[in-house]
Formats: sequence, structure tokens, C-alpha cells
Amino acid sequence: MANPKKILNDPKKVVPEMIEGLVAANDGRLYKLDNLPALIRTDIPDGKVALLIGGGSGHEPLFHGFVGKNMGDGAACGQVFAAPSPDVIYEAAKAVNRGKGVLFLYGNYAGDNMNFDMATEMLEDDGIDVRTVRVTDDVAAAPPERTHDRRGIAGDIYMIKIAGGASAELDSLYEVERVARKAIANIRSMGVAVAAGSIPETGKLTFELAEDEIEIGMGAHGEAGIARQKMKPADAVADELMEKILTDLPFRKGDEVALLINNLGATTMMEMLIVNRRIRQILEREGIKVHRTDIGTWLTVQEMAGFSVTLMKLDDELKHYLDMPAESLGYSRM
Amino acid sequence: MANPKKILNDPKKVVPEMIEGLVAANDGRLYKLDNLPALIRTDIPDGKVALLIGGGSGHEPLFHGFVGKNMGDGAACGQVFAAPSPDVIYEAAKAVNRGKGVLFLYGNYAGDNMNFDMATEMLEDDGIDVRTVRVTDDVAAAPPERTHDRRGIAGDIYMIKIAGGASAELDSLYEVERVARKAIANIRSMGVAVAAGSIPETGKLTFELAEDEIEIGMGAHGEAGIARQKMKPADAVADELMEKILTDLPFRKGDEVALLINNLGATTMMEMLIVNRRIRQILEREGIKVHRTDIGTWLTVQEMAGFSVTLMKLDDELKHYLDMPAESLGYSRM
Amino acid sequence: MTETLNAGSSRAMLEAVSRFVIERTDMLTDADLAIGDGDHGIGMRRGFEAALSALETQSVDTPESAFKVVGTAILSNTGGAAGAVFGTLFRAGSKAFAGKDAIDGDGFAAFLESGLEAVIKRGGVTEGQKTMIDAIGPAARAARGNVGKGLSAVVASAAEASLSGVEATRDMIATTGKARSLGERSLGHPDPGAISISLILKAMQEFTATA
Amino acid sequence: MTETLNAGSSRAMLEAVSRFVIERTDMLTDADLAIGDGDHGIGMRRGFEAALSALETQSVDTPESAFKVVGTAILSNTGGAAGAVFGTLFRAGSKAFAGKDAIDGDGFAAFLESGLEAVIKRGGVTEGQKTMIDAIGPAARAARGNVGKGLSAVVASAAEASLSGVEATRDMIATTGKARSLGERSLGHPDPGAISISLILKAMQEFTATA
Ligand SMILES: Nc1ncnc2c1ncn2[C@@H]1O[C@H](COP(=O)(O)OP(=O)(O)O)[C@@H](O)[C@H]1O
Ligand SMILES: Nc1ncnc2c1ncn2[C@@H]1O[C@H](COP(=O)(O)OP(=O)(O)O)[C@@H](O)[C@H]1O
Ligand SMILES: [Mg+2]
Ligand SMILES: [Mg+2]
Ligand SMILES: [Mg+2]
Ligand SMILES: [Mg+2]
Repeated sequence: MANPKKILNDPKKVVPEMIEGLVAANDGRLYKLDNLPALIRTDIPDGKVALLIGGGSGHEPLFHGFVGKNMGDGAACGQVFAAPSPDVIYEAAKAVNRGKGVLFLYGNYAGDNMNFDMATEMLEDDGIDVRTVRVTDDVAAAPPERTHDRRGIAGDIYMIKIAGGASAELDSLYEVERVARKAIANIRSMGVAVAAGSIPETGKLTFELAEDEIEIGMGAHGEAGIARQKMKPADAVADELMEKILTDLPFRKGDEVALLINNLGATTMMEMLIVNRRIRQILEREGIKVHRTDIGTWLTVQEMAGFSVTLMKLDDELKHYLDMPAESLGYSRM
Repeated sequence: MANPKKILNDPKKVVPEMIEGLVAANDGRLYKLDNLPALIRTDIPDGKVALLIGGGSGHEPLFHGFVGKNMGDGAACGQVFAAPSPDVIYEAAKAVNRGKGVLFLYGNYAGDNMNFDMATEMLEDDGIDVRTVRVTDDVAAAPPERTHDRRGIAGDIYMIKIAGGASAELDSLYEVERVARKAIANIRSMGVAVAAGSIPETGKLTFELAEDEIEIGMGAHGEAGIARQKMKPADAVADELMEKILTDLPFRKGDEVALLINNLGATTMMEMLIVNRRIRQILEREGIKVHRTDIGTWLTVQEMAGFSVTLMKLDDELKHYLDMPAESLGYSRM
Repeated sequence: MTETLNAGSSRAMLEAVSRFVIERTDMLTDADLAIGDGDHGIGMRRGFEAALSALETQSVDTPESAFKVVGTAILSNTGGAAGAVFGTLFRAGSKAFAGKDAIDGDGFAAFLESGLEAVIKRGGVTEGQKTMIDAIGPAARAARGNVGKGLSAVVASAAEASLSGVEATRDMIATTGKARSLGERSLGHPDPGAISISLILKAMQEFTATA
Repeated sequence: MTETLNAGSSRAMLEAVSRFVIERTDMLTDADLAIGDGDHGIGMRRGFEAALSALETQSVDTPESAFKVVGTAILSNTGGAAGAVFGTLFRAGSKAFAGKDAIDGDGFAAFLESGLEAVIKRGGVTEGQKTMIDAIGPAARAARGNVGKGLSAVVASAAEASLSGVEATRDMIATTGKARSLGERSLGHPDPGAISISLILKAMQEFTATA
């Protein structure tokens, strides 16, 4: 298997070069901290509860492409597939803080948890309020009684949207945390991969799949899923993902949901739309109403091919924050 | 070379299934004409100049994902890489028309030109005003003295954004046409491919590139570019694309531009951000100011890997329409 | 040997043509992969499958209506450049049979001539640009030159001339359609649309020779 | 044989450790590709490259500061799980040398013990979950058991024990980190972080045995 074909300069410098390009792409809407891979909105209002997001790089536009109005106030960026270090998180948190404290929002991985926790301890020493909500939406990662062990995947996007809206409107860190916790309690996702991605610096694919194989439940860094299967039709893939997702929360007749289908990298939107067709048939059959659909490329795993499906059960409060306008390089709505 | 690995049902039914999924994904914001692959906004205001976009499928979200508020009012969809037929265009035009006439906006390809022209003749027989603007942004496709021979590539996105805004605000078809013509006169693009895409129904890659080769100037259906080269660093690729684009209009010191980098399918956003870094260095050196940057996945060529760069020179009028809010499945801004 | 085609035999011939082209989908795909986007085979298949079912379900009481039904089916179902030009060929060409109960050699030559004229107008091309008209042009001229010899000979001469037309496209540089950007790299490859014309005429030749 | 390490030799040893680990980047990459996300090698390289340049540029006047400088460099530059746990090992472990001019066998055992304790607290894991502490735990216990034999023997015993620890991780099912989702499929593969511990101790053993 030949090395993945990528248009890069020095593979060791992908993260700093990417961040330089990312800052430029925001046309003045954010800036980078000196000497640290952290991005901060230029226009955080005074007295706003701050929302700091972050995680490993290589999943662009997640996380650092989601800094903007009614989205994250800042992002702490790690190396490819590696959580940011405590000092990056610490400085980013101080830069976004407007006196009302900082909500940390990130995917639930051992590396992120430890590094964000270390930063939290440093910030608490400085008297800054920090609360943490970890995204744990991947139903493939652990059984329902151990949701705290689940990975964060494309649920990140709705979590940032909801927490971004809540932190723009609500006046207290604890209220924003409450809304974010409500959101994550109502979000479930699962993915499928048909081809692997690679880390630019090693040039090696992170797993191997045969020409006729798919992996159901694949994680966002190539972590093993729950089943390796033969290729099957889109409808059958959708059926399997939806069965797992629906029964997990569970989503019930009469529920209203937001639906997000995320491209892991190299899958065509045509495939995702065909999958959406089946998902809507299933939801209609189950009597579940879709309030809003998002289909696109938000949490990628380098050149991995595959997608994930995310459902968020809505109440009026979540719907309100979901429907707020937002603007960032990676996700905007009117 | 094994068949591309895709999650599909019947490859002969990709277009109707995709359209079903697309209509569902718009959550009531558009509907499909009976028995015809055409999508129409449900909320076209009375007395609005209508904007009809369209073209072959397989480039999702282009075109049919760009129907929405301040974007296209309707889309006529063809089969994969094949222009829609005159009857689809004709019925779609009648459905979007609100008495003020219809602007046709599509990429400049022999098939699209002939089919849209046939529909135009049918509509004119019915007394409906139709004007046509073809997107001809690909500088790789013909020399500057033959811009009318150029293909339409990612310039489509800015064209739809500008014409969508203009058709929402301006009261006459001819005024909307004027703005769209001004836009296309100021847009230049060029792409590069590192891997080929395939048509689902044939399962065959549309071209072949060696492991260490790239093609500069590749077209949006795999049409030949201007040079096949050895892989080279991102900065060198950016230099070559920018040289061709900048000297073509030409863009000059003091100009203000919008910059769009479009993923042809399987390229990572990390690569595009690294390319953006270099592009901004070049623009800074040339004294050209960037008003707005868009980096994402809008005009795809199935699983093709590569990207294109688009520059649009702005004046106050174009800037106004570019900056208007817009909402569609494939492109939104606040 | 068939020397005139009434409504019924026109329909039968067009059904034979449709099946003949459909069976050669892969060959047309490969021709279009070489210099285009690889969809010409499936496009022609879509068009002629629609033609077959239209011929089955619609009333066809003249040669003109048989050809028009095929042209309309192609136009609505093929899409792309091929839908426009092959649809136009059959639709505009059918007018040559207006008011006639049967097609003879002269009628067939007129079909190719009026089809050619309409395609040229629609596509804005002239012969030599490496398109399907580089097969129709020679076919139309051969048909006219052999008009005195009866329908089957006219069709045979057209089919043969179209094949030379296809061969000639190998030496042409495309200046329209998706192959245009290849420039000199389009040399050596025949034009997919021209091949389709030769297949259509070949099937007509077989039909008129044997039926 | 080195039986005590002052500030200067601590620094020299940690430089040797850094180079030793950096040279084994690919091996760590492959170990992490088998059960993780494939970045452990480049992560450790980033961390120890930063450690090398920190040792060069920062003032290191006690063993404690030498180890702390290394830990801080790893913590800030490695990222991921490894940055946190290896950074913590060196930073928290360095406290065992507080107020001391030199490291002896007892000091070294205390370093491993306090490092282990801090990593356990930080990572929320216990031994047996297939992590780097499954190499530190046995190493710390072996070091303590051999304290009477002098520094080089203590380090050697720790290095040896860590290797058995690495071997033991093959039979463990990961319940934390990226390998967790593999479940039983993680069996047979050693833990990458545990391998890194064994490399670090091996380099220390070589240094104390020869320097
Ligand atoms: N302007 C034109 N006039 C006549 N024929 C054309 C023209 N453009 C293309 N063609 C014909 O159409 C063929 C390609 O058809 P097809 O592949 O189905 O459509 P597309 O080019 O839209 O993919 C070409 O081989 C050529 O013969
Ligand atoms: N909770 C934890 N406690 C202690 N060590 C851990 C923990 N989680 C992971 N590790 C160690 O980290 C190693 C993985 O490091 P690395 O690959 O660099 O980070 P990441 O898992 O973030 O990609 C594992 O092999 C394991 O030894
Ligand atoms: Mg990692
Ligand atoms: Mg085509
Ligand atoms: Mg074609
Ligand atoms: Mg790892």
C-alpha cells in the first residue's frame, strides 16, 4: 500500500502551517496566541460566559474551525490526533475569560481529559471558574450504563452549536453548563468506515480494511468499532446504525430531533444523501419528527472514508439554541 | 485497480435516491416537482426575479444543495455528470417564475448550454422572460481571449451567492443579469487533482494518475488540465495556481477580493488550510486585500482528491451581495 | 431486403437500433473515458431504454411519429451533450418524413440531412471538430449519392461512410465538448458520439438488409 | 558504574534517555498503530526533542530541576495521553529528589514510586488496565526491593522488571485510552506507553552501568 497522496509541505510542520492558514481564513475574526497553538475570537463581548473548545488536530474543521459568533470563543489545538497540552489550554482559557468563567467542551478521550484537567487545576489556582462538559455521543464505544466511557464524535458539532448559543445568551457559567449537559444527555451518534486515514507525519494508515470490508462503529482516530462486516447496501448500513442509535437513548414516537450526517473525510455527499433518504424513512416509521438536518463535512479523520449519524432529541430550549444564527469557518447558519 | 468503495444501493438509482434524501434534508424548505428531478423553494416571494440553477449530478452539494434563501430558487438536476434535459429545465423554470422572469445560471459545458437553450426557446414560446449567465471561471480551460470557451468550476458558488443576493433585492431580470455578468467577469479559478473520481453506474475511474503525479488545471468531470507533473510541495502548487489566476484577470495591487478554496472531494481541510497560508502570503506580497475567505467542500467530483482556488475581485456592489445572509444545505452564512 | 419502411417497420427498426446500442454500453463508456467523462455509454443506454418503452406505450402511426417518439425519449432521458444532439437528430430528422406513409432511400437521405443541419445549429459546431456530426456528415452525403439504389443500399452506404467518419475523428483535435481541454492529447482516439452514430446506422443497415 | 547522579550527570543521563527514545520513534509508532491511533512514536519524539533543547538552554542545578525540566518539556510538547502521563511521571517524580544534591538507589526508587502515584491519580487507572503504569509498577517495586544494592543495580532491576511489565500487558485487555474499544482484540499486543517506560529505563540502565 503506497503512502497516502497529500499536498503538504514539511509533514512535521502540518499543525503550525495549518493554524497559520486557519487564522488567515478567518479574516480578522480571530487571532492566535503568541507562540501557542490557541485561537481566540477577536470580538468576545465583555461579561460573556466563555466557551473554550479544543482537541487534537487532523479533524478539520473540528475544533479550531468552529470558533466564531455563537460558536466557540476560543480553541486549544493539539498535534494531529493528540490532545493539546495544559499550558495551551490554560493560556487559551485566560484569553477567552471575561470574568464569568470558562466552560470547557471537548471529546471524551483519556488524553484530552488529563490535559484539560491539569489546566483546570492551574486556572482554579488563579481563581478562575472552570466547568467541564465532555462529549460522549458514540454509542459504539461503551454500553448505555457506561456513557461516561464513550468517545466524542460528530456530536461535537451540535454540542458546540448549543453551548455556543447558550453561552452567548445566558449569564452564568452554571446555566451554560446545565444546557450543555442537557444537550449531551440527548445526543447519540454512530459511524461507519470504509477506508482508513493516516497521520501526515508517519504517512501510515491507522488501520487496514479489505477491499470488501466496512467497520461499523469506527472511532474518530481509527479506534476499533463494534463489527467488521462485508460491504452492504446503503439502506442496510443506515438500518444498522439507526437501530443502535434509536434504541440507545431511546428515541421514541413523538420525539422531535435534529439529524446530522458527518463525512469522515473522503465519502461523497451523494452517499450521505442516499443514506439520509433511508434514515428519514426509518424516522417516519418510528413517528419521530426531524426539526433540522445538517449533512456535511465537519469532523474528519484525514482521508478516512465513511460517515457518522447523529441524533439530538430536542426540547424548546435546545431548539432555541440550535436555531440561533452562527458563523464560523466550518459551520454557519443564517 | 479495484472498484471505488462506496456505500450505495442500486448504482443505477443514485440520482433519484439522492434527490429523495436531498429533499428530506431541506426539512420543508423545498419540494420536488412530480416525476421530474427538479427542486423548488417552498417560499419564493411573489414578484421576485427567479434564479434557476442546475447541471449534472455527482457534484454534491453543487447545484441542488444551493437552493434556499438568497441562493437559488430552484435547481434542475441531471444524471451524474450529464446536464438536465430541456423538459426538466422548462418545468423548473415555470415553477420558480413569479412573473418577473428567470435567470438561468449554470456552468459552461456543451451539454448544459444546449439543454438550457432548448428550454429557453420553449419558455420564450410561452412568453416567459429568460436570461442566461454561464459560469466560465476556469482559467485552465482556454486562453484569456476565449473566456467564453472556459468551463465553470468552483466559481459557481460565488456566482450563486451573488446572483442569489441580487435576485432577492433587485426588481428586474436585466438588473440581476447585469450583476451576475459583472461577477463572472471578475471571477477566476483553477484546480489541481491528485486522484480520480468515478461514476457510480460504471464504477470506473474517469482518469488515471500515477502514485507520484498530479494534474494542474483538472476539470470538474476529470477533463484534462494543462500539465501533468510530479508531486510537489503545497507551496509550489499554490504558487503555480496563483500565478495563473492572478495574471489572468489580472488582479492588481489595491484590489479587494473574496477567496474560495474548494475541496474536489477527498482532500483534507488541513491541506487546504496549508495552501491558504501560502495563498495569503502571495496576496499580501501583491498588495491584494482579502475581504472574505471560504474554505470547504462545495463542488465535488465524486471521490476525486484535489482542490481549486477561486478569486473574485470585489466592488461595493458585489461585496454587498456576497455579504448577505444565506441559507441552503450546502452553503450558509449568518 | 427492405426498400420502404412504413410506420410498423420504422418502429421495428428503431427497436432494433435501441437494443443494438444498449448492448454496446461498455464500449461507449470506454470511448468516453478515453477523451471525455465516461458517461456516454450509460447516457445512450438511458436514452434508448426510454425510447424502447416509449415505442411500446405510445401510438406510432407514421414513420415521422416513430422517429419523433425516439428523439423525444432520448432528449428527455439521456441528458448531457448526447441527449441534446441525439434527441435533436431524431426529432428534427423526423420532419423529413412529414406527410409520408413510408421511408424510401430519398427520405432516409433527407432524414440525415435535416438531422445534421439541426444538430449543427444546436451545437454550434462544424465538421472537423471531433463530434458526432463528423459521422453524420459523411453518412448523409453517401446516402444522397446512392439515393437511386433503393433504401437498403442507401442505409448501407451511410453506415459505411459513418465508419470512415469515426476513423477520421481519430485525427481530429477536439474543440468542443469535454474532450476539448485535451488538445493534442485527443488525437488517436475516436469520438464517442461519432461511434454512437455508426452503431445506430449499422443497426439500421442490418435491419433493412434482412427484414 | 554510576552509583550517584548529581545535577550534571542527571542531565547527561536524561539527554541519553531522550536520544534513546527518539531513535525508537518508528517502533513506538508501530506499537500504537496496532492498538491505538499511531501517534505515540511521534509524540514521544516531540516530547524528548523538547526535553533535549530544554536541558540545553535551561539552568539545571539539581537533579530535581533536571527531571522537572524534562517533565515540563514533555508535558508541553507531547500532547495526548502520553504528554500528560509521561510529563506527570517526570514532574511529580522529580519531587522525590527535593533538597537532594544527588540521586542514589533509594532516591531512584522514590522517583518511580512518587511518579507512579501521581500518574495513577492523573489517569484514574490501576495496574492491569494495559497502560504505562503496568511497566512503572513492577519497576518501582523491583527498585525498592534492590535499594540496598546501589543505584546501578536498582536501575537495572527496574529496567528488567519493566520489560516483564511490557510482556504482561500483552495479556491485558485495555480498559482506558484509545485501545479500549478493541476489547479482546487488544490481546497479544503490548501497550505502547509501557514500551516507552521500558525504553526510558533501559537507557538509564545503560547510562548508570557505563558512565
Ligand atoms: N457541441 C456539440 N455538437 C455536436 N455534438 C457534440 C457537441 N458536444 C458534444 N457532442 C457529442 O457528444 C458526445 C459526448 O456525449 P456524452 O458523453 O453523452 O455527453 P457529455 O459530453 O455531456 O458527457 C461527444 O462525443 C460528441 O460527439
Ligand atoms: N488513563 C491513562 N493512564 C495512564 N496511562 C495512559 C492512560 N491513557 C493512555 N495511557 C498511556 O498512553 C499511551 C498512549 O499514548 P499516545 O498514543 O501518545 O496518546 P493518545 O492515546 O492520546 O494517542 C498508552 O499506550 C498508555 O500507556
Ligand atoms: Mg493520539
Ligand atoms: Mg457527461
Ligand atoms: Mg460524456
Ligand atoms: Mg496514540
